[in-house]
Amino acid sequence: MRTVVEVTETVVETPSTITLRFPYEPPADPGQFVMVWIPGDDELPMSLSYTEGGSKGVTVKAMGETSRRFLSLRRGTPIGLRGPYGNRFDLSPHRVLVVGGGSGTAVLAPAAERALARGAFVTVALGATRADELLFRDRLRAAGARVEVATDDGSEGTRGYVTALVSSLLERETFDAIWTCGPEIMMSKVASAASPKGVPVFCSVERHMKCALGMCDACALGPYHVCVDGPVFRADRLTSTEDFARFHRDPSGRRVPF
Amino acid sequence: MRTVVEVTETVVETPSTITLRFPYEPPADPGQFVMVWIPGDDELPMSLSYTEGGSKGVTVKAMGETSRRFLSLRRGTPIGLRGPYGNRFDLSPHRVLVVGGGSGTAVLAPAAERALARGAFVTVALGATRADELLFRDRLRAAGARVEVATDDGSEGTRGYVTALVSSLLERETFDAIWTCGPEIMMSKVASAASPKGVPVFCSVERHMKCALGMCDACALGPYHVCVDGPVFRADRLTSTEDFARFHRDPSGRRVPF
Amino acid sequence: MADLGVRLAGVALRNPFLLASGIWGESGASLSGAWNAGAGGVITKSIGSTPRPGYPNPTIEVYETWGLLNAMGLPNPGIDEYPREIEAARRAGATVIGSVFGGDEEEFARLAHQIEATGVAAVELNLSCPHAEGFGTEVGSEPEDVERIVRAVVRSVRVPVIAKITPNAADPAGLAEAAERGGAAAVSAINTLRALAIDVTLRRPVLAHGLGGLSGAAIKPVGLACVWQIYRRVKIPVIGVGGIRTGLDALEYIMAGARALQVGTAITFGGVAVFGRLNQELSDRLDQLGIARLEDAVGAAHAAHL
Amino acid sequence: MADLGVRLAGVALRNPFLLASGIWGESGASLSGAWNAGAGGVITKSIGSTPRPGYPNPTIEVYETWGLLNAMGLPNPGIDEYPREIEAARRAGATVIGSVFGGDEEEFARLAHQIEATGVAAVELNLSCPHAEGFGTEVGSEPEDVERIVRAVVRSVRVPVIAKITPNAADPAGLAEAAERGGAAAVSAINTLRALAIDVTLRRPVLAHGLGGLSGAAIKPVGLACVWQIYRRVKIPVIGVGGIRTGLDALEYIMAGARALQVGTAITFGGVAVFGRLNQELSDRLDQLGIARLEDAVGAAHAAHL
Ligand SMILES: Cc1cc2nc3c(=O)[nH]c(=O)nc-3n(C[C@H](O)[C@H](O)[C@H](O)COP(=O)(O)OP(=O)(O)OC[C@H]3O[C@@H](n4cnc5c(N)ncnc54)[C@H](O)[C@@H]3O)c2cc1C
Ligand SMILES: Cc1cc2nc3c(=O)[nH]c(=O)nc-3n(C[C@H](O)[C@H](O)[C@H](O)COP(=O)(O)OP(=O)(O)OC[C@H]3O[C@@H](n4cnc5c(N)ncnc54)[C@H](O)[C@@H]3O)c2cc1C
Ligand SMILES: Cc1cc2nc3c(=O)[nH]c(=O)nc-3n(C[C@H](O)[C@H](O)[C@H](O)COP(=O)(O)O)c2cc1C
Ligand SMILES: Cc1cc2nc3c(=O)[nH]c(=O)nc-3n(C[C@H](O)[C@H](O)[C@H](O)COP(=O)(O)O)c2cc1C
Ligand code: FES
Ligand code: FES
Repeated sequence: MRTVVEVTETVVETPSTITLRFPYEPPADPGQFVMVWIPGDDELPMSLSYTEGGSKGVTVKAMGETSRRFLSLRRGTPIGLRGPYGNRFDLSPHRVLVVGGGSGTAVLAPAAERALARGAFVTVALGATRADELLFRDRLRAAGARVEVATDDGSEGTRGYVTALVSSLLERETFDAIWTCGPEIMMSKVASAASPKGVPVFCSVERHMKCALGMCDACALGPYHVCVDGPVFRADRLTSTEDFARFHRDPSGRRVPF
Repeated sequence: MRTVVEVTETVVETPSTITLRFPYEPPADPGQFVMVWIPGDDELPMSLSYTEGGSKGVTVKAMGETSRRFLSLRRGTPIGLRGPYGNRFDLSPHRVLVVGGGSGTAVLAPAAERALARGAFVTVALGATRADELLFRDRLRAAGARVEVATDDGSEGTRGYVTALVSSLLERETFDAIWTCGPEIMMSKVASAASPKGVPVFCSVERHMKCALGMCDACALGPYHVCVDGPVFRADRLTSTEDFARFHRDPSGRRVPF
Repeated sequence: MADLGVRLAGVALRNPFLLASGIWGESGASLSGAWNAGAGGVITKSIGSTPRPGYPNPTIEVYETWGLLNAMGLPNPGIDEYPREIEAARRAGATVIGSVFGGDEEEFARLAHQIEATGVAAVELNLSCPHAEGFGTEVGSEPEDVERIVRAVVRSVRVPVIAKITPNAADPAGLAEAAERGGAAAVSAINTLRALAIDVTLRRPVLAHGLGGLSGAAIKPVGLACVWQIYRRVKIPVIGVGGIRTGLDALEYIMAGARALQVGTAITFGGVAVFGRLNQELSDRLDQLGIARLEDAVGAAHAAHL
Repeated sequence: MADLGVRLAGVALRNPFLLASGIWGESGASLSGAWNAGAGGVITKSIGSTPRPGYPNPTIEVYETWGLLNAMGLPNPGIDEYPREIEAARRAGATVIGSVFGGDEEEFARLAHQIEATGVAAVELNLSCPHAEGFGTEVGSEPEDVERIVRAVVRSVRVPVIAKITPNAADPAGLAEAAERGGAAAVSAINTLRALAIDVTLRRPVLAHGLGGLSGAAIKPVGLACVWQIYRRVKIPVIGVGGIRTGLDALEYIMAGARALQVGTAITFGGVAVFGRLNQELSDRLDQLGIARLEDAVGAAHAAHL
């Protein structure tokens, strides 16, 4: 069930983030993820940041041990792939606000691109610690999105969190949907801001994953298994759980606070 | 892979022969056989004597222990079925001579019927020990075949073996093909008689069977496995083996003379 | 409609289909989900003394629709953390069976005692995981070990004790006999078969742990043989497990001698909705065969074959 | 094109794919047929002292395309009748390995001695049939028995002796070690898994004998695990068998540690033409991976996993 392919291209997107491109034929939609195996190391869930055609890609931010190892992968390195897994973004809304924090933009970029190609009007609120960590700003602009930026240190765009930017956008404009991916605290704030306006928010969430088949329970989030019921959820589904933005489970299944 | 069905009808064909009818949907062609399981007893290969539609049938002659048990089966008795297995008669020839000895006629009757329905001209040479053991004489006449008869005791038709009848038919008439099933000695004589005339002979042969899947080797006949390469063979394929009409194998695989 | 209720070692089950240990078993919400989907009871993930992350990924490999290989490595949050999950499942009304694993009889007895306190209906002992060093088959392959562990647990709890037997043995029925001697109220058979997958491009085993356990349809014939043999050699009830995905599979196990069943891998291929379907299919089968109560079919295939 | 030739315990094989015992093995013509279809060698049906009809039918049950259950019951014409079949195969040029089964070491030794006289390249001992009373696993489940039988046979013949190991054991690699101590030149793993099928309408086992042995794709992960474990514990070569149906399966076994392979059930689903296809597929795979000689791949998956 796994396919081993060689990395065909690596792109350093930010000092801590790399995109790997590889040939992988199974059709995929924006929102879906693959399990990426670094032989001898580990296998991690990664959203597809490139979903079209036979050359797909993932964009990885160095967090812990394994994700850091992605940064040293080179052209020609073999990796194992399975998937795509999970559900997808509903691409039908016309006016979309895309809210990306950190590597979360990886899963949003192909969704925005496909929506734009279908004629949607896409605004992107992009957040990062500082300017050089802004992911896919140029890619999104090139695709025709309006991109607004917030950095923690103010090195580009508004200073502060991207959630402030979202609030002000929601004051000024109307949207049919919000798509967001990033830290759960951020997504939860986006959901709170959008709720009074009645704009539906779709969050792509992350949990520790093992099987990706809805079986092992590693990715349990309230009554859901993120690997099959998600990773994209309407925010109201998440906010009604005790876990969203509060707890996740470590590899042992222990519930730990964020 | 087995289907358990109930016997829906039993017909006593001769003092030693019974036909069982039962519902069995898998499509079948004349020449093919099924494995019939009498629960608690044994499972035997039996040619389909009725191949059309959903109500199929086998016609069994009491020989040894198990086949004798078939005679006591009643309406409603459950039997197990798998198949149909094996190849089929080529029904395209126009003038066909059908040569049946004993229960061998079971497999020939549906072939003759289908050929007749397609407009073929079918002559049947039917042999038995005595008149009341003649199988399917009336069925074949009703289907439009010309039926000639030989009995060992002369109680009907020519006295003597059916092979004599065949020789005289071959003298008087021309045929495009001969289909035969019965004792191998008989089939071998039919083949010898037809060979100088250049009429191709197709024999349906029997060997001890276990798997019916071409795997266990129980039904080996020269280089063939009767269950998958047969049961219908062109006679010249058979006469070139050391086994035909001379040896068969017992259930242990030991080669024993007929 | 046929009556699917069974009594298993004194525990009344609304139907014979239990959630197998290790599938949907880490969180209370999932246990509740399986119960709400129609399971007759739910067995927890096997719980140990301390939190265990399990093996790194890859932990699974899938074979078309007929098999699943896993080496999760018994991940679990440990007995101190886990009671909250059981409580959540019990609040949802579920009949919960607690599964535990240990390295020796004292550890098993202590864990069983602790899990009993959460109000589980029974305790299942994992004597059969084929890929966890120091646990599972390593303590469950010899009859004397099985008997000793079961006896220690039976002494420390009041609820019925179920021994889960490995098929990776010359004589699994002998292990079941040992469990019976030790005082087990029931045995479950089977756990997964020791198995392996290789990736030829990478020239290495696929699973991080190397060896794993095979489950799913492929092992049904093996599970049936174990249940068949065990049924002939013990008096305590047998819980059939291994490759059950249809009502027909279920009835085969019942007729081979199982009084209750566990379902694991089928959930991978169809979600917990499989419980509703299994109940329906089993009930239809029984109706077709004119069997009014499931309990009447237990061991039925032995009568023809003495 | 990659070189598929292998040396196995001193016997040169043109390719690693041997016809497994019990399939196409009763008649010399069939053995020849498998050889002509491209097998690297053919193993005879397991032969005993006297003619045995085997069990009554039903003797087999098929599971879709992933499994086959059989209880043939070791039918064979007996050692006095069988040499003519071997001779026929040898006349066709086949490399023939003679398989024998017995109830004790004397019977094994005598049979091996008799079959050696037919000019076989090696003798395989069936210590592993899971459904023949008094034979197979019943004499092959304990290391001491395996060692004793192998030793007796090794003393009575000059050709290499291959011990065929059962997977129905807690520690199959321990049985392989015992065979090595007894002087075996190689071990084959695995024979079939003990298994059962039930017919619910008839409320009885499907096979006349009840228990049978499972083969085919379903057992490949189990066979791979056995070969993997055995390779790490013995020095003699291992012959991989169980569920091989593609060149990929073959290479998995090779990398797990097998030096030669056996193919049985795949013939049920595709005839002996499978040998030609397997040679082609294996050779293509090796070419793709840049492996020039099959022998270079033997055990390759162990390097990454020490
Ligand atoms: C559906 C999904 C999509 C994802 N997409 C992306 C993406 O596009 N880009 C990206 O950079 N990251 C993505 N992640 C996160 C990624 O899988 C890792 O969690 C992250 O890279 C940290 O891994 P690590 O092993 O380096 O961290 P560690 O230092 O080992 O751990 C840091 C955190 O990562 C978590 N983690 C470790 N292993 C896993 C695992 N198997 N599954 C989930 N979390 C794990 C740990 O629980 C811990 O909270 C995604 C996660 C999920 C569930
Ligand atoms: C393809 C095929 C089609 C057949 N079609 C018919 C048919 O339409 N009508 C009919 O009456 N008979 C048919 N037979 C013969 C039938 O299968 C039995 O061989 C026969 O009924 C005698 O069985 P028994 O067990 O009563 O005889 P036994 O007394 O047990 O043995 C008598 C002979 O039957 C043979 N026999 C026993 N078991 C089997 C078996 N599993 N496979 C083959 N031979 C066996 C024995 O080897 C022996 O030579 C067919 C056989 C084959 C191979
Ligand atoms: C992913 C996975 C994890 C498992 N974990 C456990 C476990 O923790 N304890 C246990 O006793 N059995 C465990 N098992 C074994 C199952 O409970 C069951 O015995 C086996 O999978 C066979 O049933 P199935 O074919 O229905 O899956 C696990 C099985 C799988 C597939
Ligand atoms: C019908 C059948 C008969 C068999 N007979 C024998 C036998 O006589 N001796 C033996 O050692 N193994 C016998 N086996 C086992 C096979 O040789 C082989 O070990 C097993 O089937 C696994 O390989 P496979 O999956 O390729 O079939 C038999 C297997 C089958 C399916
Ligand atoms: S990762 Fe196993 S259930 Fe989601
Ligand atoms: S009956 Fe088994 S090969 Fe023909």
